[in-house]
Amino acid sequence: MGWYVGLDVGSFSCKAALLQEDELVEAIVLRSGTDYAGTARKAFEAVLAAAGLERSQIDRIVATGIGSSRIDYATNTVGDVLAVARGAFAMLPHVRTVIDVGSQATKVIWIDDVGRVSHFAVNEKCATGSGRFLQVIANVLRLRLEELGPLSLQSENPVSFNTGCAVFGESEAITRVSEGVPKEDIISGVHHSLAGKVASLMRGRGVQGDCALCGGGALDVGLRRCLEDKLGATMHVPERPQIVSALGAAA
Amino acid sequence: MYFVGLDIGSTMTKAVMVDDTREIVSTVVQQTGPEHRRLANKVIEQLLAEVSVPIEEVTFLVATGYGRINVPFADTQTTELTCHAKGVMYFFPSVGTAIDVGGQDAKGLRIRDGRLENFVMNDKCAAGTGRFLEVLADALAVRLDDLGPLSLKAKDPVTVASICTIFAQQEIVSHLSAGAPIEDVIAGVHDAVAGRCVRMTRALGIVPDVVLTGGVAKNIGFVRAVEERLGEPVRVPEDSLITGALGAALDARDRYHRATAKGEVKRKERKLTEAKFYE
Amino acid sequence: MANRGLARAREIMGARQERVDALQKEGKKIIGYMALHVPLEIIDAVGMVPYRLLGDIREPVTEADRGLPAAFCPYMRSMLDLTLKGKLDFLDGLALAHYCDAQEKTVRIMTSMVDFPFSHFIDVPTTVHDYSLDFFTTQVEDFKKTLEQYAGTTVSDDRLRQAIDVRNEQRALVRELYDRKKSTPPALSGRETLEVILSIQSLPAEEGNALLREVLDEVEDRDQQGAEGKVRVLVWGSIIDDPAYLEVIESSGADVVIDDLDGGTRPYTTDVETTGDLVRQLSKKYLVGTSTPRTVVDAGEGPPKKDNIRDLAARFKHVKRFIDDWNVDGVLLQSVRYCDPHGYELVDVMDYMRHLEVPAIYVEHNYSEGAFAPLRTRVEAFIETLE
Amino acid sequence: MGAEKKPSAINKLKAMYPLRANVDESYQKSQEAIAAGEPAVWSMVNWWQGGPVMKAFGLEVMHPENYAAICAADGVAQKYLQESDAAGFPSHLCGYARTNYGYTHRLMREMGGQVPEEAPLGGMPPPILLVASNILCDARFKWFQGLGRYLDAPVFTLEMPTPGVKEFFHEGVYESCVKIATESTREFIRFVEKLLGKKIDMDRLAEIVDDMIEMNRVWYEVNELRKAIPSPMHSRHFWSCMPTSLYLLGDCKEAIGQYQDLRDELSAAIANNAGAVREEKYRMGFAELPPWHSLKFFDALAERGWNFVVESWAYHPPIPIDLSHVSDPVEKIARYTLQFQTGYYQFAKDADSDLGYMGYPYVRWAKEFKVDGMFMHPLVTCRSSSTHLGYVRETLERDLGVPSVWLEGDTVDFTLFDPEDALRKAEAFEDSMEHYREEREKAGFDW
Repeated sequence: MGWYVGLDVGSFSCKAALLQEDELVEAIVLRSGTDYAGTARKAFEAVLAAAGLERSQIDRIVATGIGSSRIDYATNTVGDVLAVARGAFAMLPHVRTVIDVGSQATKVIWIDDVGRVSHFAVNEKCATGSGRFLQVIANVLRLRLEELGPLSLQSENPVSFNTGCAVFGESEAITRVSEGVPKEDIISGVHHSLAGKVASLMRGRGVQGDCALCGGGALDVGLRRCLEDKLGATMHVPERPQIVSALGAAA
Repeated sequence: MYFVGLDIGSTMTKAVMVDDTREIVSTVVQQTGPEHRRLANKVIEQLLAEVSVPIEEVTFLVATGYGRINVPFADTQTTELTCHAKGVMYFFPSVGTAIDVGGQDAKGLRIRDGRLENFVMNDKCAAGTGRFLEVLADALAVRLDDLGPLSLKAKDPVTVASICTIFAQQEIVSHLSAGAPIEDVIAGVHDAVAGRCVRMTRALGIVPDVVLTGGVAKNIGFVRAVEERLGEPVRVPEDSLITGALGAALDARDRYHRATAKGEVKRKERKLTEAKFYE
Repeated sequence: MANRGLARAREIMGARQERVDALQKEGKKIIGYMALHVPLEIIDAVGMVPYRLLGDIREPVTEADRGLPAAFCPYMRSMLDLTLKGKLDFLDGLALAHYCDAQEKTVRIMTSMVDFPFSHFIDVPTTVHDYSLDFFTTQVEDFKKTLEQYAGTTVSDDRLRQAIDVRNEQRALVRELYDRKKSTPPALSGRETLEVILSIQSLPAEEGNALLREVLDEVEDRDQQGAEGKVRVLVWGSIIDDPAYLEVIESSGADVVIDDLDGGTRPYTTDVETTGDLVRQLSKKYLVGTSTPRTVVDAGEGPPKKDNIRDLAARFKHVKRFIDDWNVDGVLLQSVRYCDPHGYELVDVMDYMRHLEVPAIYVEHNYSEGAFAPLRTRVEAFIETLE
Repeated sequence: MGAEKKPSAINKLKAMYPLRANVDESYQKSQEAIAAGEPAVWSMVNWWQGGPVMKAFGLEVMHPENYAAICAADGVAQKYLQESDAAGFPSHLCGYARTNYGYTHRLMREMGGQVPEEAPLGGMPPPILLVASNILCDARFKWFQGLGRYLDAPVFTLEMPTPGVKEFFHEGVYESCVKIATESTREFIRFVEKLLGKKIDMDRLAEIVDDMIEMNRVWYEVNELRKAIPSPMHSRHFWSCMPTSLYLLGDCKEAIGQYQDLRDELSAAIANNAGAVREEKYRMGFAELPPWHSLKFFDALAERGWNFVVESWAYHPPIPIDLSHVSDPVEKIARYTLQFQTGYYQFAKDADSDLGYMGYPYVRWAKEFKVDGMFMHPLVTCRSSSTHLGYVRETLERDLGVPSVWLEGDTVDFTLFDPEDALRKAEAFEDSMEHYREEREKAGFDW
């Protein structure tokens, strides 16, 4: 029975997943500081400790994500698209479309009956197209990420942002607040704008089969609701959606 | 007679008063900042107070900057482009190209025989604006004013590949964690912003003298970066912040005299009331 | 049809398709065409109605990515987008021509991705040599033949001559309309002019002429008392097919008194001669007599040494005439981004404007509603420099 | 793309080197001739319409398109692009054109006609004649027109028609196309004769034309051999061998021999079942212009078993056509270039596609060359090589079950094409190719 570790070294958080063959045994999510490699090591050691394993007992360590090149002790690395696809398929074998909203990029991946990537689209150039936009706004509104969703659901009339830039969106949000616009309308506005970006990323293909939503963004019920409205499809969210890539890397 | 120009920018609100001889009588520069957005009138009050001129004695008042539409007590609005051109020409009659890097936008102005001939603008994306520097100064925990002096110490400036400000933020953080000296990172950031401003302005053709204005022009490191990118020396007015407001004041004077010439002078009953945003 | 004249024109612009829908119910066949080289007379002559296809600056482009890259003429992207959304399904056919690469390639993609009951592509040479005209004439003949087959009729010379006469009259009426804009202030605004032109381009020729006459009468006795002239500008460049675009310019303190645009003067500057071989005369008008930035009058015509200003003067003589006769203060050069013919032309036009010492600015836009705000800023600043 | 030095995963071909050498040699020759006082001509690639004529006149021809690519590879392009921007040319114009504008601005306005020191390969001296062509894209004649502000040289624009696909087969259309192409070429000859004050040698022209056609016939056979599995020749080799044909470099008779050697080498390779890459896992098509500046990235893909077996339609010779019955060399030229332009029209028409050139050939090739995936490289500032890619992608996927990977780049702005990113995407794209392999099987295709 082999032990496998997947490390998803992201810009916002680092995730480690420990598998025994294809069974998930342990997983952990740590906020990345400035030192990706350091955080990754902490996460790695944490999952080992939790399972009472020695480094020497691990048969394979696979790294993925923006900082994967910094993991010198990794057996090998795998691209983030494949990692997400593999992970999502392992957790939700019935899905054929996967939306991954991370803090660095948003990916849409269409997979076939055996979990292979048949098509994919990635948005990574501009923060307004990624989960990072949410973090930025949460930050200026002095809200914790997990507060965003519930608030957003209460929004009566979401604001529509005048700008296509996360930084300007930030100041716009501040001004709106100072003019008494309720926070929930601002957050819901961000959700709508982000959902719009995802939809345009899916243009031409749309949702095929069941659709999974993963990455940190999947924890946000507000975003989830917006996506479901915009795409007219149910979002299947795996348990602990942030670890999908880590699990996919290990699998 | 007094003429007032009010320039409401995203980060700074500036007001300048000139007399009929085009002499600058009074100047005020204040943080715009979210909570100050409605306080354009306070800036004017301060401007008047400094030279104890009552509002009634202001002959003509021109508002400019992106908040210009929201100034109820202005006689008229003039685009920031024209105002900047007029302001820049006041300081440097020989100007051919002006680059104004504001807090929320950047403009390139091509000036030919005392006229604004052509221009380009970026107000869509924070990259290439002063905002980029603010955000990154933040991330580096360096005071905005220290960026310049620090960057001059750079030995081997890093390359900032991300266009998006937010992602650039991460990029420089990882540059630092990879051990790059902060001066090199700052220099890299200056070069990135300079690169975008210059690239934008090149479309107009660069004609000397090149003048750099806006808050960022106070940053010596940035000025060097622009010169580097241009391969041209760059001139900076003593007070690089007020060119827009000054231009507006001069424009107020021009407009007033044009109106009188046409015999259609309408003095406005001026009351300082709040300017509102996002009606 | 309560409305007449300008009101009618605006009404038609508001719902361009309504009129042709009605015509279709009467059994008329509607042939969609794009600027600028499709000989409308032939469509008229077979008893069908040429309907000028326009993009939709207000409709977000969502489908076009299937067929066209993002960095591509946004006007053609809009055109393909509308096609893929089924908004051209009502057409009985398409008459297409090689205006520019973007259009030539887009229409190939359009007709490959969507089936139309009829479509014909007319290739347009780049130069105006005799052999170019010979070739274009065979292209036009082929178009005539194919359309005749589709219509199940053959067009006699008399029928074709009638059609030409009607269109010549239309071109004369449009020119008269522009003449009314020489006055200060102009008898009608740029917006109104564009509305009239775009609506007659979606009407049968005769009906269009009637509308033009109504408008001419209407502006005849327009009360211009006390009205003050504004800065007089000429607008040059790629297609403007939304009157709101000119509205932005005119509400920023300018009068658009004349233009060099596909949606403006370009189709109307010359007539078709009705002597001799009519198809060749048609071809001559639509190739040699229709100035587009893609048509090359290169030094091949002149002595093999070139003088740039002479070259520019030859290429842009019509622009000079406009500036002189319409007493133009400034020139607004505008183009959609990624337009090659106008993009390459730009610097030459700028050079020529400098030579003529006429102030000019260039404004590039992305053919979307978002283009209006920056356009206003630029125009305002430009006008301030002219005051 | 790691920096470690390892042997390229793409096998070398001996016969490739002489063909590739032609580029520098003929460039060298031109430079020397011009230095010795021969007039220079700047010409657009014109697919064998103007080329043989200029060769018969013995003119030294330089190709700004090609030279811009050289400037890009040499790293001086950026400087020229900035000059072009400063002159006011919109930044969305063809990157090659902008490079050329910047270069010419420098050459004429700053150096007074002397080649600037930074110009690679001795630069392009001021021309006495500009030869434009309207084949494939507007840029290729509008561009030269725009040089008028710098150069005191006449422009001649060659006419080659671009008829519609079904219209092409209407009565009389083909001959009318031949007529304009012939007349235009004839006018070109008259024009050059007038300019040089000397007559063209028609026998010489006839000889060149026949050699040119034979050379391209052999070159066509070479590419037919690439249909073999595994394919013996990689796109990188194609791009190295192509200029000799496309620019009519060197002596056509020699070139015929060089392409014959290549053909023989490939036949031999096929005989011992030797592919261009160590282990051919995926057979790839490439559209359109390659990322000249990062060709190494093809080695990295070769490591993964990607063999590029067909590419850039516009760089390929036309399907051979028998013109032995045509005696007039000028008419022969016209018919031959027209064959390049319309050679695939019949196939397109049968498939009810209106993209007879540029677009449809890829669909046909995907089938003939048994392509697993198409590598799409749209260029932001090169419309004509990008316009059709979306259509091709959709058609390949729908009709043949061949997926495409989409990687934006530019002719000169290298920052747009990111090889690292390309490799990341390649990894995931292999999944898609595996997926579609099964799809094709289910659909009863034979690859």
